[in-house]
Amino acid sequence: MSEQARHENENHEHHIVSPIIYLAVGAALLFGTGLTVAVSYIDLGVFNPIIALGIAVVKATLVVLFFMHVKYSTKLTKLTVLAGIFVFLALIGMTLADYISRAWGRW
Amino acid sequence: MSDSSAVHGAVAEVHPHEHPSYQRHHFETIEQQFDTTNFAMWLFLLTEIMFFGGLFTAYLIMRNWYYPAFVEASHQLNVGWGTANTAVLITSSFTMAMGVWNAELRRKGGLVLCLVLTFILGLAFLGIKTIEYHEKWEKYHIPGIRYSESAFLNPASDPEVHKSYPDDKPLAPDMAAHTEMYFFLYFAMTGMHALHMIIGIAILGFMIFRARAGAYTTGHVTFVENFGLYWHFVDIIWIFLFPLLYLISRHQ
Amino acid sequence: MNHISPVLWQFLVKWLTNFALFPPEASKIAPEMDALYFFMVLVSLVGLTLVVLLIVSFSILYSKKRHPVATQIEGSTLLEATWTIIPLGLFLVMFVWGALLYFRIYTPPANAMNIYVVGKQWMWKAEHPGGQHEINSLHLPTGRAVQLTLISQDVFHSFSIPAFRVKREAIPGRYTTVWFEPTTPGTYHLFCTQYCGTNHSQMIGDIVVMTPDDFKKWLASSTSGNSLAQDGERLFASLSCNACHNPGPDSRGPNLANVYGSKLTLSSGQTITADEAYLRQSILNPSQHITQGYAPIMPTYQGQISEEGVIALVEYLKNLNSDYRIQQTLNTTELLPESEGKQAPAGKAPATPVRGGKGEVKQ
Amino acid sequence: MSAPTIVSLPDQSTARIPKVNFLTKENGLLSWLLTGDHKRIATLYLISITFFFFIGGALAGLIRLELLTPQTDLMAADTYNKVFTMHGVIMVFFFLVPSVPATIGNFVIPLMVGAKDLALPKINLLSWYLYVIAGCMAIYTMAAGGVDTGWTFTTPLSTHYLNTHVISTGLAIFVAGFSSIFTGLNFIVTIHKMRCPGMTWFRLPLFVWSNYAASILMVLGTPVLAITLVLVVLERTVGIGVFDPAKGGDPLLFQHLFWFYSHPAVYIMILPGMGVISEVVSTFSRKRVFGYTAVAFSSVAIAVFGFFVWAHHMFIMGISNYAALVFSLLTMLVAVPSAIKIFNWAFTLYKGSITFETPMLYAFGFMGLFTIGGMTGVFLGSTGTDIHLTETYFIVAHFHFVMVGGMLMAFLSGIHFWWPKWTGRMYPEKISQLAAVVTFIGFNFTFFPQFILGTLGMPRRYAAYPPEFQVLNVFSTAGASILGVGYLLPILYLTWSLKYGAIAGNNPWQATGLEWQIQSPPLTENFPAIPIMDHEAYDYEWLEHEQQKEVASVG
Repeated sequence: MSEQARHENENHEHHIVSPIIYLAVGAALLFGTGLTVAVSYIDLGVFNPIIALGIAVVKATLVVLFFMHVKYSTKLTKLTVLAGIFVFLALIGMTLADYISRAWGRW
Repeated sequence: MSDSSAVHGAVAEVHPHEHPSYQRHHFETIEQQFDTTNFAMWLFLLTEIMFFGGLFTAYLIMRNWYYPAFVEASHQLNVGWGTANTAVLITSSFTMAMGVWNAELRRKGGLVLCLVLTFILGLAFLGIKTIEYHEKWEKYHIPGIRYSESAFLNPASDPEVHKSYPDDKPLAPDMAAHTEMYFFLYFAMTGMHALHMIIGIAILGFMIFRARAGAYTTGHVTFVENFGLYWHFVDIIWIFLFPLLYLISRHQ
Repeated sequence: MNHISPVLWQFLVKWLTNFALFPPEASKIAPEMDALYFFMVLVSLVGLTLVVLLIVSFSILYSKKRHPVATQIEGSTLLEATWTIIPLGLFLVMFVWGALLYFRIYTPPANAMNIYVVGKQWMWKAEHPGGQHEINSLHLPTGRAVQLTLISQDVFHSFSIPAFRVKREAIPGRYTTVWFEPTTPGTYHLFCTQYCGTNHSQMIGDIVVMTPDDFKKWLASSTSGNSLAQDGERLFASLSCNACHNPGPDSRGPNLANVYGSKLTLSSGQTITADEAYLRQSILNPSQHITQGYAPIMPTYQGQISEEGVIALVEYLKNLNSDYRIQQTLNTTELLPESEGKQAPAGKAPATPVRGGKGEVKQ
Repeated sequence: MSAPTIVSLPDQSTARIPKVNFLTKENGLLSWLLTGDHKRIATLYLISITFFFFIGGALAGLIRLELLTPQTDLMAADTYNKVFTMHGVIMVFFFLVPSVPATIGNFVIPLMVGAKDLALPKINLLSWYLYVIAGCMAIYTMAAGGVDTGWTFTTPLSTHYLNTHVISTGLAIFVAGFSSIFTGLNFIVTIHKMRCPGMTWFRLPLFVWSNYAASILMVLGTPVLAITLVLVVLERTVGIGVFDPAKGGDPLLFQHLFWFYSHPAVYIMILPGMGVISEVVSTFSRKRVFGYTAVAFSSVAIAVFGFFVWAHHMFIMGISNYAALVFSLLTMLVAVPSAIKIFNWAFTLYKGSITFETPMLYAFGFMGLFTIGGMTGVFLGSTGTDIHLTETYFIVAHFHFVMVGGMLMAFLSGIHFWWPKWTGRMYPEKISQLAAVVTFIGFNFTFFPQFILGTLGMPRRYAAYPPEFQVLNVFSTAGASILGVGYLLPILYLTWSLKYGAIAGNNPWQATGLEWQIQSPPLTENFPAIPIMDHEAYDYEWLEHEQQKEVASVG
C-alpha cells in the first residue's frame, strides 16, 4: 500500500453511524416524499419540475451522504461520486445543448 | 506475508498479523481489501449511473418535444401507488442501512431481521409495481404490444382519470400517438429499475441464508456494506424516476 | 506477368496523365475550402518533417555507438510550453477558419434558388421549383446561389458533391439545407456518402453545371407542365386544406397567405418563424405548434402524403402571397378529379408522374 | 545490423528458465480456465485477441480484394457490406478496445505497481469469459449470415431497414462492453489501492498512467453504449420509436448516445498504446521520459476532454451549428495533449544512448504514423474541412493511421518488448526487425493512397466506385498484401521462439520497471517479497547502481 493509501485509511477506520442518524435520515426522506407529492399538485408553472427535482436531489444527497456513508468516507470516494455526477451531467447537458441551440437563428 | 510487517510496522501494531480467513491472498491487510472492494463497488455504481444516463437523456428530450402528450400520459399513472412504492423503497433503504449497522456491531439476530425486512419490502415494491403494470395492461398502455390511444383522443372514455383531471383536453391524433413514447420510456426506465431490484432481491435471499450461518458477523462486513451501496443506489434511481414520471405534470 | 503488366501499365499511364490530388474546383466555396485544406497540409508537413527530423537526427547523434552513456534530463518547461502553445495556436487558427467556412456553407443566402432533394433507398430525386423532376442527376446554372433543401424518405443519406466541397446529410423527418454557387460548367460526381444499405454504392449521379442560357433551355425543355407550386395547389385543394385554411371570417384554421417567413405566436406563447421546416412539421404533426387562437383540430397527414407531396405543399405555401389565390383553389376544387392527392401513394408525387431516368434526356 | 545493443542475456550454456513460474505452477486445462492469476488471464486474452485479429484481418483482405476493381465482381454489394461491417465490429470491439489493456496491461500493471495480482482476480477472469461469450456471439452472427449495418449501427437503417442479424451483433457488443468495463474497473482499483510501499503516483511508469486514463473512459463511457444497444434491440423487437422518425423519435439521439461512447472509445484504444511507447522509447534510449509529468497529465487530459468532443462525428448530420462550434473547439483542445506527447518522446531521444531493437523500430513507426493520423484528425475536427472530407476514404485513412499505424504498432512494440518477460525467451531479433520494416512499408502503401482517394471524394463503404479511382485502390490493395506478410511474420517467429528462443534472463533490456527486477516468466505471486519502491521511474542510474551492488556481492 502506498503512503497515500495508508493515509486515507487512517481517517477511514470504519466509522459506525449511529442508528439515530439513520432514523432521522429515513424520516427526512419520507417527509421529502410527502412534500414533493403535495407540492406537485400546486400549480407553480415552470417551478414545478424544478422543485420536484430539487427535492429529489436533496433526498438523493441524504442517501449518498448517510446511508452510503460518503460523509464518513475517504476523499477518493467523494471524488468518485463527484466524477460520476459530472460525466452524467456532461452527457445530458451537452446533448440537450445541441437540441436547444438547433433552433437558434431560426426564430 | 511476514515481509509486509516490516513495511507496515505502524499498521501491524494496530492489527496483529493473524490474517482472518476471509482475507484474499493478494491483499496485505484486511483494510486494504475492504477499501479496494468498496472502491470497486463505487466504480461499478458509476457505470450504473451512466447506464441510466442514456435513458434520462432520451426522456428529457422527448418530454420537451411532446409536452402535452407526456403530461396527459403521466396522468394515467397512479400517484397513490407511486408514493406508496417510494415510501416502501425508502424504508427498505433504511432497514438495509440498519442491517449494515448490525453487521458492523456483529449482531447476528439484528442483521438477519434487517435483511429479512429489506427482502420483504423489496418484494412489496415489486408487488406494487406489478399491480401498476397490470393496470397498464388492462388499459391498453403497453407500447408496441398492446396499445390504444383512445384515452387521450377522448379523455371521457376513461372516467376514473378524467374525474381527477377534468382539464385534460382531447389530444390531437398526432400528439396522442406520442403518448406511446411516454409509456415506452416509462416501461424502459421502471423496467430497468425493476430488473435491478430483482437482482438485488436475489442477492438478498442469498445473504439472509449466509447471515443466519453467521457469515457477516465476524467483522467482515464488506459484502453487506457493498450490497448496501447497491441497494441505496437503486433507491436513488427511484427517487429521481418518481418525480420525473409521476409528479412533474400533476398540477396541470 | 506478361498477362498482367500491360493492364497495369495502362492504368499507370492513364492515372499519371490524369493524376490529381484534389477534385476540380467547381464552386465559389471550393477554392476557399482548398486554401484551408492546403494550409492544413502545409502545417502537417512541417510538423511531420520536424518530428521525423528530430527522430532521425537524434537517432544518429545519440546512437549507442556515438553516445554510449545517456545524459539524464528531467525535462524543460520552456520547451514543453513551446510545443503546447504553438500547436494550440495553429489548431485554433484552423478552428476559426474552419468555423467561418462551416457557417457560410450551412447558412444559405436569402436570394438563393431553392431546389428540393429527396433521398431514398437508393436514388436521389431533385425537384426544381419550376416542376422539373430529376432522378440521380441535378442540373444547375453557373453564377447563381443554389440552396438545396434535403430530406430523406427512409434512412440517413448524404448528398455529397466533391467538386463543390459540400456535403449534407439527408435526414428522415427533417429538412436540412446546404448552398453553393457553381462556377464552372461541366459534369461532376454526386455521391451518397452515408452508408444506407445494400446498394449504397449505386446511389450516385451526375451534377451537370451549365451556363445560365443553357440552363434556361434545359428548364424549358424538361418542364412537366406544372410548377411545383401548382402541384402543391392541386394537392392543397384535393386534400381540402382550404376548407379550414381560408380567409373567411369564421375559418377554423389560420389563413395561410403570406405565412411563409412571418413570425407566428404559438398557443404556448412562443414565437416562431414559419420556415420550410415549420410548414412541414405543421402538416405532419400539426398539434406540436398550434397558432395562438386556434384549436388543435387539424388531422395529421403523417403517412398520407409522400415527401414529394409535402414539398409541393410547402412550395405552394411559400408562394402564396394573396388571399385571392386561396379563394381560387376554393372555387376550382370541384373541378378537380376526386382521386388526386387523396390516394397519393407513398413515394409518388401526386398529379405529376415522376419521370424515369434523367429528366432532360427524353425531350 | 551490427549496431551495438543493450540486450544482455545470461550465459546461454548455463541459463535455465526458472522451474517455478506462473506458466508451470499448475497444469491442466482447468488450472487455466479457473485461474485468478492476471498473467494467465492475460495469456488467455492474448490468444483469443490474436484469433479475432486474424479473422478481422482476413475480412480486411477480402475488402481490399473487392476494391481492386471498380465493379462489384468478387462479391455482391450486400456481401461486401457484411464483410466491412464484420471487419469493423471485430476489429473495434474484439481487437482494438481490449488489445493493449487486456493483454499487456493485464500482464504488467500489477507487476509495475508492485502488487501480487489485480485487485479483483475473479472479476478479471469474468471479464475474459464475457469476452469469449461475446466473441462466440459475433462468430455465430457471421456464421448465420452476418450483419450489414456498418459498425456504427446508424438508425433507422439498423432498426427498420435491414433484415440481418443486428440483434445478435448488438448483444455481442453489449457483452463485450461489460468485459471492457470490468477490465477498466479492475485497473482503476488496482492502481489506486494496490501500489507497493514507496510507489507514489509520480513514480508510476507512464504505461500505468495511460492505462488509468483509458480505464476511466471504459468505466464511464461503455454503459452508455450498452443502453443504446438495448434501445436498438428493443426498437427492432418491440418497435418503441425513440430513434424512429416515423414515430416521432429522433435518429440523431442515437448518434449522440452512440458517439458518447464511441468517440472516447478511440482514446480507450490509443491511450494504452501511448503508454507502451513511453516505456519503449525510454528503455531503448536509456533515458527518463522527457517531461514525465507533462506526459502523465496529458493522458489524463485526453481522458477528460475525450468526453466532450463526441459530436464532431455529426457535423454534417444536422446538429445545431452552434453545438458544432463548441465541439470543434474542444476537439482542437484534445489534439494538443497528443502533440505534447509526440514531442516529449522525440526529445526523450535527445542525449540518450539509443539502440534499435524491434520494439524501438515499432515505436518509431508509431511516432511517424501517429503524427500523420493525429494531424489528419485535425482536418476532420475543423468544421469547414470536415464537410468535404468526412464520410470519404480520407476518414478511413485517418483512423487507420491512428488505429493500425498507431495502436497496432504500439501493440506489436509492446508484445516484443514484454515477450521475454512473458515467456522467458527472446524472439529472433533480425527477422523481427525485418517484420517491423515490412509492416511500416506495407502500411504506408496501403493507407496513404486512401488520403488522396478521400480528398478526391471517394466515399467510404462503396462496393463499387468510379473507374478513375482504380489506380490508387490498386496501390492500396498491393500495400495490404505486404502488410499481411508483416502481420503473419510475428505470429510465426513468436511461436517458434516459445521453444527455440534464447533464454532471456530477468532483465534483457536492462529496463528499470519493477517487472524487470524479477524472474522471467514471473512467479504466480509475482514478487517473492513485496517490493519497496525507493527510486523514481526510469531511474537508470539506480539500476546501474543495483547491478554493481549485485556484482560486488556475488564477487
